[in-house]
Amino acid sequence: MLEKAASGLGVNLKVEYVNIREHCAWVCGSLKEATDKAKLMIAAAIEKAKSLGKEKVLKVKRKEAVLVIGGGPAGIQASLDLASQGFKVYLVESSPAIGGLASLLHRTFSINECNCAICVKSSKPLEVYENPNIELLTYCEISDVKRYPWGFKVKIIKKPKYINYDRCTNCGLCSEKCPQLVLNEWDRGLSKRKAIYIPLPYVTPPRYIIDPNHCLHFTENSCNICEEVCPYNAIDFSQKAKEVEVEVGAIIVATGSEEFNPSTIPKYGYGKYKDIITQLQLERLMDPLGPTGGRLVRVSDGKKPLKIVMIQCVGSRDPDTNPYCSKYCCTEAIKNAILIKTEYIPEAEITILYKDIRTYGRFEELYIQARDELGVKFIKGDVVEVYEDKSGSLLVKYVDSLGKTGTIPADLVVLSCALVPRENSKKLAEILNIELDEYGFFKELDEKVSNIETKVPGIFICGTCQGPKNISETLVQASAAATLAALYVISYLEKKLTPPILDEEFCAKCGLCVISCPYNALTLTEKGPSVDELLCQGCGTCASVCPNNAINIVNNTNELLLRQIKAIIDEAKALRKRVVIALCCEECGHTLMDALGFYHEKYMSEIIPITIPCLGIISITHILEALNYGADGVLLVGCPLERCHFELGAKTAKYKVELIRRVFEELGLFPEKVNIVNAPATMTKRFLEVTCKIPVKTSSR
Amino acid sequence: MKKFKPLILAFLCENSAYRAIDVASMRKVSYLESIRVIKVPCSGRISSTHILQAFSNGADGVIIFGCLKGGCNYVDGNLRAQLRVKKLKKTLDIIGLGGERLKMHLVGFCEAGKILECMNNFYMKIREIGPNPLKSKGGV
Amino acid sequence: MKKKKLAIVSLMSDGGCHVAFLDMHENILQLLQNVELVHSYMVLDVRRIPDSVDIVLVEGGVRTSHDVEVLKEARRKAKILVALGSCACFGGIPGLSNLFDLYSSLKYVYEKTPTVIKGVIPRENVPEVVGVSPIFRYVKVDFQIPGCPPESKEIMEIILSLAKGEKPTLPTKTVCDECPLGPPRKKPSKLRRIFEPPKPSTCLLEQGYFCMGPVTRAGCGAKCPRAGIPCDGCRGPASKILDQGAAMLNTLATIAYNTIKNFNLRTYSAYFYRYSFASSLIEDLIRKTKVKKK
Amino acid sequence: MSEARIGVFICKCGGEISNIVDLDSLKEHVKKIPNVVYVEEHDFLCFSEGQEALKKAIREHKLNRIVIAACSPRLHEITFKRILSEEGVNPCMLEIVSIREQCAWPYPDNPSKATEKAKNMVKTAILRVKTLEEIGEVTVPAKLSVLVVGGGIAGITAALKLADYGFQVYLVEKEATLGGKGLQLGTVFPTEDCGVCMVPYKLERHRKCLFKYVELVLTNPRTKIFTKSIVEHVEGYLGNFKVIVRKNPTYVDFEKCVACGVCEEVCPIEVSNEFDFGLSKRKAIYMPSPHILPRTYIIDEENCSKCGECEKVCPFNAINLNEKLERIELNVGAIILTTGFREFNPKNMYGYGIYPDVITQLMLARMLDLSGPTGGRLVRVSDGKKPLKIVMIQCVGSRDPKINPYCSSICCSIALKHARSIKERHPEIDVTIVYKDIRLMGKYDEKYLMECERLGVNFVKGEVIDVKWDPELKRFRIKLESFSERKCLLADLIVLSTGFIPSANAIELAEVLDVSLRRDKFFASTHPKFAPLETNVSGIFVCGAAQGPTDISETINQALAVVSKVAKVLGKGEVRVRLSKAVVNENYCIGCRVCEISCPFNAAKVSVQGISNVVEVMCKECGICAAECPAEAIQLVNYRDEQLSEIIKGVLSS
Repeated sequence: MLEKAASGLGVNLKVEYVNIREHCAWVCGSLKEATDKAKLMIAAAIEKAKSLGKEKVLKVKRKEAVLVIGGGPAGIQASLDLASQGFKVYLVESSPAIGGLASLLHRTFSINECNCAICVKSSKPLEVYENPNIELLTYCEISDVKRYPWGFKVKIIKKPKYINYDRCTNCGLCSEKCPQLVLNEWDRGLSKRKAIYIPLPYVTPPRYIIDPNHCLHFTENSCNICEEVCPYNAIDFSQKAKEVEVEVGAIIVATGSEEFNPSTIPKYGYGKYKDIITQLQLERLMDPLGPTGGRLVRVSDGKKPLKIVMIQCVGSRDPDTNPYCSKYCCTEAIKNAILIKTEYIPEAEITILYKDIRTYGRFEELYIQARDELGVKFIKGDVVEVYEDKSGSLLVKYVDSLGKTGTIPADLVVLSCALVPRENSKKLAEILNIELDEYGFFKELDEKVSNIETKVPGIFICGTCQGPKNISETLVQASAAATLAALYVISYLEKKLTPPILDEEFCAKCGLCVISCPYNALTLTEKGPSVDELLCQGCGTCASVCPNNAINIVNNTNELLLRQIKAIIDEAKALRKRVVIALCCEECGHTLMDALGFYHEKYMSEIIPITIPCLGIISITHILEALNYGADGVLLVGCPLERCHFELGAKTAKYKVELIRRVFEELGLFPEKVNIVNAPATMTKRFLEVTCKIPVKTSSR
Repeated sequence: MKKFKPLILAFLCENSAYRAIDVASMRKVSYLESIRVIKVPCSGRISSTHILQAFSNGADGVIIFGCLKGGCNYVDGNLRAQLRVKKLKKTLDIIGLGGERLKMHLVGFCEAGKILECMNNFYMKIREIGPNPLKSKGGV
Repeated sequence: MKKKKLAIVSLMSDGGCHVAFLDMHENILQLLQNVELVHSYMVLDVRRIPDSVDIVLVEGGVRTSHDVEVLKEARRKAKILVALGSCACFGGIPGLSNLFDLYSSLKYVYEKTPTVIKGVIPRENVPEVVGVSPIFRYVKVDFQIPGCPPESKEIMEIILSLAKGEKPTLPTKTVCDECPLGPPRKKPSKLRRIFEPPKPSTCLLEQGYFCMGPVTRAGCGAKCPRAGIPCDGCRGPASKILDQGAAMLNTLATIAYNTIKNFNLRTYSAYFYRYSFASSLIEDLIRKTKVKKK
Repeated sequence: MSEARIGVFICKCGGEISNIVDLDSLKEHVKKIPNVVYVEEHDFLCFSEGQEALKKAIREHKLNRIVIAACSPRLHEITFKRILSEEGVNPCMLEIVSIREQCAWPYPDNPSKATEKAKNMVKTAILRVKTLEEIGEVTVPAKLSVLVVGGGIAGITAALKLADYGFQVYLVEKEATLGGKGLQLGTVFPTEDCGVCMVPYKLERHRKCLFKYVELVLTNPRTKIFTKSIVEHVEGYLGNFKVIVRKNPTYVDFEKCVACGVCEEVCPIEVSNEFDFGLSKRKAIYMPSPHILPRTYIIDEENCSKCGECEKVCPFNAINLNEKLERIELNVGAIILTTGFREFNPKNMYGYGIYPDVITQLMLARMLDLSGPTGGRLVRVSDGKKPLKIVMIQCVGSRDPKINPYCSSICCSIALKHARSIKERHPEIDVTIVYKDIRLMGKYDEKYLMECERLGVNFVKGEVIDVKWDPELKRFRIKLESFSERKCLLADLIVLSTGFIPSANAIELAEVLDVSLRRDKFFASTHPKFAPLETNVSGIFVCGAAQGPTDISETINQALAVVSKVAKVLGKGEVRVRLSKAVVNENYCIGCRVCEISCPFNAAKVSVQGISNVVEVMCKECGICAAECPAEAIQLVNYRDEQLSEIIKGVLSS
């Protein structure tokens, strides 16, 4: 506030605060102690204020356009939200049609009812198609992304569709005459399609496309039938891949996920027996526009299945494959069971083998309906094996939760498979410089409070590419991503730059800073590391790791820190006071010290806090120097290990403390003088637990 | 006697049934030529008057398609229409037209097959029932 | 121009630095055109340090009271006093004996070394043995030429510029600057010992060797890493490093905290303070603590 | 309005249509229909040649209504609409008949049937296009301000983001402080963050502490906070709501209070602290938790004797015990409901309320909170001893058709979080969770379960039948049924994982706002799947736990998503509405209120004069009112009764 007032007067005032109420008055035993502590803190602050330089502020207007990668429900919703707010949107989809996995669904589950999937399959995609603010780029791939202060420059490769979209009228003559027949991946292999095809009858955009991997024109260089037969001359074999470049202010990644391939687990027998299918295949079978025209039949012989067994958690909640829970599959299975019972084969016997039924929220009502009204049988247990007996009928062998083994005969076995990350997500993550989590989904900034942002400002994730979720959660997350992206692009990039400054004379280009930067903000050039000022968060890890002190954070140099420490100790010596230097990170550490004040918790008045951006900036040398200069102890106060606001700061600091304590032990010194508190801001108790063990002979009072 | 060819009026909700028919037509299937189709924003828009008007103008049957339960764009328009149809059927019974000349189905967007099947069945049924008695009485 | 007088004084040392000085080959002729060697126990038979010498190179650290005397004498007689080699600059490898108390060191050397049979600690006519320390703790040092041994070429250049009255400079950067293996591309994933052969042209630190390159002063041309041997830090800390070992520990803590979390070194000091222990902050701390205890 | 001049364009589609449908007879048939002034066939209407021909015909024949008989509108509707608007014809004056898909393709062998059908279809279209009215647009000015009701995690997130968008935000909170339930949690699953670290603010640098952003919410010029306030009255519609907020006296001016605590020292009244569920004591002037927002002392009216001691000692004159109730009128463009949830009160269930050692998870959270009343010590409420056997009972008040049929979603995670935390601190304590199904929501939550299993938490699937205190053993005896076997567990402390129910004032608020509630009294959204955040009143949104139990990350997502929806409707200060809405003929209206009752979106309102009136902004063009209106006074533009009946007559007449 003061800073603002000063700049209004045209004075560039730099302010260093000393919080003597919370840090001194409220936490010390006596007036004298408090006063002394305040003196010490002010000494350090003066030292800091002396060297505060002017901060550079970068101000750039971002580009008011957004790139959305992935045309599933998430990508569509995000695009529509952004477009309706007036932003230009580029929607890039790798397949020829938008709609994503959801376009394969027959019905979606909803509270109390089973809805038709129209919105995700057709009306929303159509809205996208018709929206003038959205540029739809289907059958495209992202090849390169470059960062600029105003946003991103994205290179997109448009794969050739070999069809002139302006001329194709979707008549289908070409497909009729095409001689090449292949399995239709859109129907999950349940039907065949031609090499020139339309993925699903209701897709957007409603145009045919040629699959060059199977088209005889390309594979054998022989066939031209479709070109000859097309009355509109819409087929153009000469199309080549094109590269386009777009400039956007933000990127939303919504690439979605895939169904787990159950053939990798032999016990389920998928791939071995024809009548074992996945839930998504079941959706296709029930879809009136699907391969069987909406008749639910066995794949092998076309008969009505009367005994249906659904197996849950295939490829999820399984430490061998995917330990996470896929969330949607319980409700999905129950929804399909209800549909079969009410609309397809009411006489069917349906058994669901489950670990836990996770119909959370109001989906519970579907579970009750299936179990109590429709008589769907639920068995808690694990599948041992699915096999065929001599007569050729399928049997599911299982162990229930009491340890009893049982078998159920089945006409049709449906596997509720996990959602798994898409194959190409790793490549995309590399292009975008974002991270994948341990399962291969895109990693969010924080799983609890910001599961949309990523480590790169301006790149957001939503939908199932972030983790499994159902459609409504996906849509909510997509709208939320749209909010964040919109706010991001309308805002100016206004950043106080606290990037490291390099002293070329001392830089040996050893690259340690580059590999240790948690934000990948540094790259090694011939002159030494160069900083991407946008990515840099000013945590100071590079300054700490640089052995030769060649790189330093503006206003938080190593030298300054040492001077501050020395100033405190000098002042303490003058006051004949003992002193423990407490280095507190600006986040949890400083807040924790504040909290101690708010609670009026008394602690040793010898503890003098110095605020630093992150514990990562501390190096072992600082600790040694402080002790060497006469401090009675060094205390590091920072975030919990896994929850450092700068990724690695707390962890490395903890390890530094451990290392130096080990060295001290070896040398017979005083490991107990170096301590670290890793606690969130409210855990004042943890602070007190640690500090009460610091051996400081009581100061002269 | 010349084979009776019923004249049927179908009201299609533009959010589900109308679009479903459109999509299905890509597969080269469509409804019978003697069914006349009117699209409405919501099945809830169709009032009893319209239905009665159709009969008085010579329709042999009226069939209405609305969205699935819970899928209505307008919360419960489809259910209101269903209720209306139920009441009107009784009225038709009373006035002698016969409630079976009026039918309502709730269908999903993907269920074009079902829609066409319903239309066909209805057509066959009306053919069994015979022509709209109002016509012969010259009520039209 | 009058030739400057040059003397080389040896304290506790193995003469290696002296040899390094002589290792200039024919360059020595060029040197002798500018300076006159007046004292060197290896090549001249001049027992006492002549009075008023322009440049005195002091080889070796301080170990005994005799060393202290000689050093003080050299300082008195010298216009410029230069510490030659890591022992003189930082205490060198002998500095590690400061980790143990004097008696046990003596006992080990004179009684328990495998080559000694029925050894006794000499007690007569022996100057008092003190803790190993670099010479700057006793006298003002004008310049340091680090290295174990120092680079002959560097010695020559420095003497020449001193002789000309210029202020010589040492490289400010670290060994990595000269290392042909290039920077690490990622954090080390496992630790390796030196007997495991390294991959060619990959940073040794990245491969998991404790290479002291990042914390050691450049100037040697990164000989060891070039040969696939991790740097052991013989040239002491680079200009802005306060404490070589601590800097290395710090580096490891940051880039390899996951890898060495559960790794227990037998001795940290010998790994990270091989040459600079006697001048490290940590040794300071030890000394101060001992003083307090007394 | 000028006379209808209809142009009919028939596409041959390169033979696809013309080979089957007899276009000549179709043309003849069409020409006879009144108002048709132009009929022609073209080879490819969608190609540039066809488009040019279309333009030319429109110009030459001054056509103002167009019927195109070609392929499905899905394919080229956009193109044709563009052409119309280029030629100055209102693009809604267009009907496309898909005679290729509907007529030519299904009857490849029966051209007469195809032609007959085509005739009928084109006729229908002509009849329809003839009656079409031009649809205008109105722009209604919208207030660029938003009212957020509720100051929990969702409310704060939404308010901050809306302020970033540039909206003026009014945050109304019924309690004296902000923060909602988040403050009481101690830690949250699965990250074990402290509960106050919950609102992300800056994009540039991720800092998450709500506590740190006290100033941001309080000092942002675009956010105004009303604590201890409730929404009393609302009228108006999207873009222009008039809201009356009743601001109850807080007695302490939070802008002046520096939280020094002097007042607390002098306050003579001491009562048990409900924030800690009675585990601690507080004064009548107190601060529930040091982390509250705004950081101020609050006065508990019920217990305060108004002795005035605090007023005297306050060094900053922040206390004014004579403060009066205020009513504030606000004008806002949209309203967001984030009233959250409250814990179900399991009174008399499993001995809750009878035995002090039967507690709820939220109470356990206070106990486990290191900065809570017991400093993280786990105690039995009755005697302060450490419990050795803890039994947690899941699904108390949820998944129970008699009480609440829904699953509260987050109680399993909460139980696991607490079980893990207890086991880690005291491995000797025996923790058993009696559950129906373990339901976890987050992608990392499954690790929690594994962790709990590793730490030795016992899981028993079953239902508790009875809880009894055994005075001999000094322990509870819990009878339960698991896989149709009877079991008995002993416990020192019973923790009930209670479900979540809507906030206490939800019903009242719903009445004030005229927003519909679900059966379970959470706010209802128009479409649970595709519009989960919109209520039936346009301009009123709901997010967070106010629409059903959700966890924190979902709550934050919803709050962010709702901001996008608000930005969408309020736009740049005006709401644009196409006037294809319901209209009322005042001469016919009898003020029977049928339209008011039947409108799903509360758009129709009968005025004091007894005349119905439709708010254009709120109407979503379904026509339900028109169907229900007994006087036929309310009509939907372009689907008016006369329009429909003309079409009905027309199509049935050939």
